[in-house]
Amino acid sequence: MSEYKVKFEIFEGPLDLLLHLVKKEEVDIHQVNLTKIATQFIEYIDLMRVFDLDIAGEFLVMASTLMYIKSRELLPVEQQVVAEGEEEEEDPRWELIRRLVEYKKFKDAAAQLQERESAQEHIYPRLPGKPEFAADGPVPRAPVSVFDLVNAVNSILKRFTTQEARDVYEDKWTVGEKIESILTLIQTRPVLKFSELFVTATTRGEVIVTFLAMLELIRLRQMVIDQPEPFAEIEIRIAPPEMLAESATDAAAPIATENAENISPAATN
Amino acid sequence: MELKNILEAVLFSAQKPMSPKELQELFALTAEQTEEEIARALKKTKQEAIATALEELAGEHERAARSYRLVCVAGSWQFVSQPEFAPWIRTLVGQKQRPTRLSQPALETLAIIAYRQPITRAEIEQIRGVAVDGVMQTLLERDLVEQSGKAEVVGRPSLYSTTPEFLEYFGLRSLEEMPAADELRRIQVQKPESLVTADPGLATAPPEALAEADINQLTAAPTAAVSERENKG
Amino acid sequence: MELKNILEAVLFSAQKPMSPKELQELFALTAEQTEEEIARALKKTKQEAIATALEELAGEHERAARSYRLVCVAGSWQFVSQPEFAPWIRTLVGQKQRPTRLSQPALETLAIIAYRQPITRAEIEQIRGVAVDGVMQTLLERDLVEQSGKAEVVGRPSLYSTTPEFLEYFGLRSLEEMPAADELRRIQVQKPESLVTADPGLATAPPEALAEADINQLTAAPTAAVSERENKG
Repeated sequence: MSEYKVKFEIFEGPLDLLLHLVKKEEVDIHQVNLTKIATQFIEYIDLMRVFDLDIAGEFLVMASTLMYIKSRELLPVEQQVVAEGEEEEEDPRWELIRRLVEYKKFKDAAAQLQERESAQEHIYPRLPGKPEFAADGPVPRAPVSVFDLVNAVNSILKRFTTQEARDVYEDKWTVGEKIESILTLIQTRPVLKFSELFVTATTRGEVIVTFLAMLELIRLRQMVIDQPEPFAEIEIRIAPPEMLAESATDAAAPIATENAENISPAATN
Repeated sequence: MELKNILEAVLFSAQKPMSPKELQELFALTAEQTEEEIARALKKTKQEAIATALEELAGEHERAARSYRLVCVAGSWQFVSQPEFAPWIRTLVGQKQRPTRLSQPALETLAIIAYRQPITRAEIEQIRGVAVDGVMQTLLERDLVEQSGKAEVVGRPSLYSTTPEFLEYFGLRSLEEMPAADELRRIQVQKPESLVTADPGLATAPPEALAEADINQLTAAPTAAVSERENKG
Repeated sequence: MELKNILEAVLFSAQKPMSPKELQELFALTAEQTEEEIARALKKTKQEAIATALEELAGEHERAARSYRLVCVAGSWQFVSQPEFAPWIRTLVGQKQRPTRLSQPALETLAIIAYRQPITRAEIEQIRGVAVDGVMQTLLERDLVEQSGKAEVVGRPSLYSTTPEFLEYFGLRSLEEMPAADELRRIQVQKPESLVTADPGLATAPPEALAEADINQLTAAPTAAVSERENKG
């Protein structure tokens, strides 16, 4: 029984156990005496029973295959029953050996993966510190988010809190008109401060309409917004030529599909 | 393996310049943490030996004439790229300042966390009506939100809050500066009986901070925001 | 200044691995943001030219035999340290946040998927001879494999393939780089002409008969097996 001590390692399945037994025989898989291996395999299963271990179904299926091979080989060839039309029947030995060879290759491949896995633990990618640049050249401008925008328009709206907010007189302005006037303004002055757009506004309504006009122009990629630096006042400028070219393609999108994603295409400039 | 090679490997992996003294300490610390002979042999390397090896190494890199050099600034050593490559590196650094823009679901989730923090994942999902696993992962990875504790309810789920990076990302000085969103604060979150953390639907920000803007302005179409305002008025 | 030098400088400064495509975009972007002639000249550099230059560059670094190398993992390039310097770098940057190692069954299953992808669960179980449910769960959760489609057979079972994360985890440049790939790829297993029936108990045939049922015939493409034999003869 002493040799069984080593056998109680965990096998990953019946093929794994079979490979282990073949290896112990120190012969090539193709030359192995399957009858002998079958006997050892079944002994192992019996031993597992003795020790009351759970035997997975796969082990039992394999055991019966092996029993079949064993019984077949014990019979002289002429006594083996070959049912009609079964001459071409797969030799069970061949099938089993084919599977063993294939499994062994993958087991070897797994071992190589494992080597790579542990080798990787010793390899560190270079993570450089961020290079710093002197003030020469343009510093990337901070893109502006929808939070910034809403926040900015809020602070402008506060100017009107003293007036009657729920005023009844109708708005003199439409979004379309404001778009026109912003476009005119930005033709003469390529960079505008955000607050400059609203200096002439006299009512909350006008501030809101101006704001919507600005959003629309950004969506149409006629203008971009950004900040010279974090916390600085937002600036508005004419969109660079390549963005104007793109605008033709998606200008037809209805405003209702607008979302925060599209509000700051200025981000990368 | 020479001292020089090890110094090179360390400085190549270091994120900041290192002085011979810091390198000496690194050798001593490594010697304690490993069984490896070479590491133990270097335990008491002298600062002078390190300095000499660094000079030699810098000479080697000078002669190799690659796109980077080993230089000593204010007594600390580091690898730096050659100035003529600045245009590309500047673009590289600039690009990285801001990773890809946040998706709409991420923005919405972030807005919910910002206004309702601290909040559990289940509560977020209840407001958004969908699972937020992927989105939360993104927000956590980008350091825009963080785990800030455990809710005192069954299962002790994690609570999430925004981070200082969140403020930085949106250019906000503080959470108070966020555009007010009455709607968002008002949404009732239904919790299972046993899971009551606080008054359901209670906002974290004081009511006086709630001004004009609302959730529509954050996420929906501007025209919708206006019509909403008009309806209210 | 050659393309090679610029690529080196960029990868030297990059915070993450970069693919030829990303590098191409960086060149295009830099060209737009600068007046410098060289940068503008590189505006439309082809990905192929970048890939070639990177290979050359990696060769140069290999030959220089320094403490770091330029490597390509999952199609992206980065500088990495040589493994023998791990003790000091570990002290420097702290223990790597690497997930637990994979179990033996997980590795075997992964190997089968890697070489035979896309593959169904049933085919994997056929090769391993055991059920793989739990193991597949682990591999999917760790993003090492993914569902890549449905097999065009009865029941339309899912097909599984490896992910880019698989390549990253094992430091592989591509699937082609896996060891003995050609032998393990999906190939028809050829049965020898006739299985010689020999002494009872003997699996296949005596050694002289084995020449015919060579292992090559079991696993490699038939033509390959033949030429191999001819070479030997």
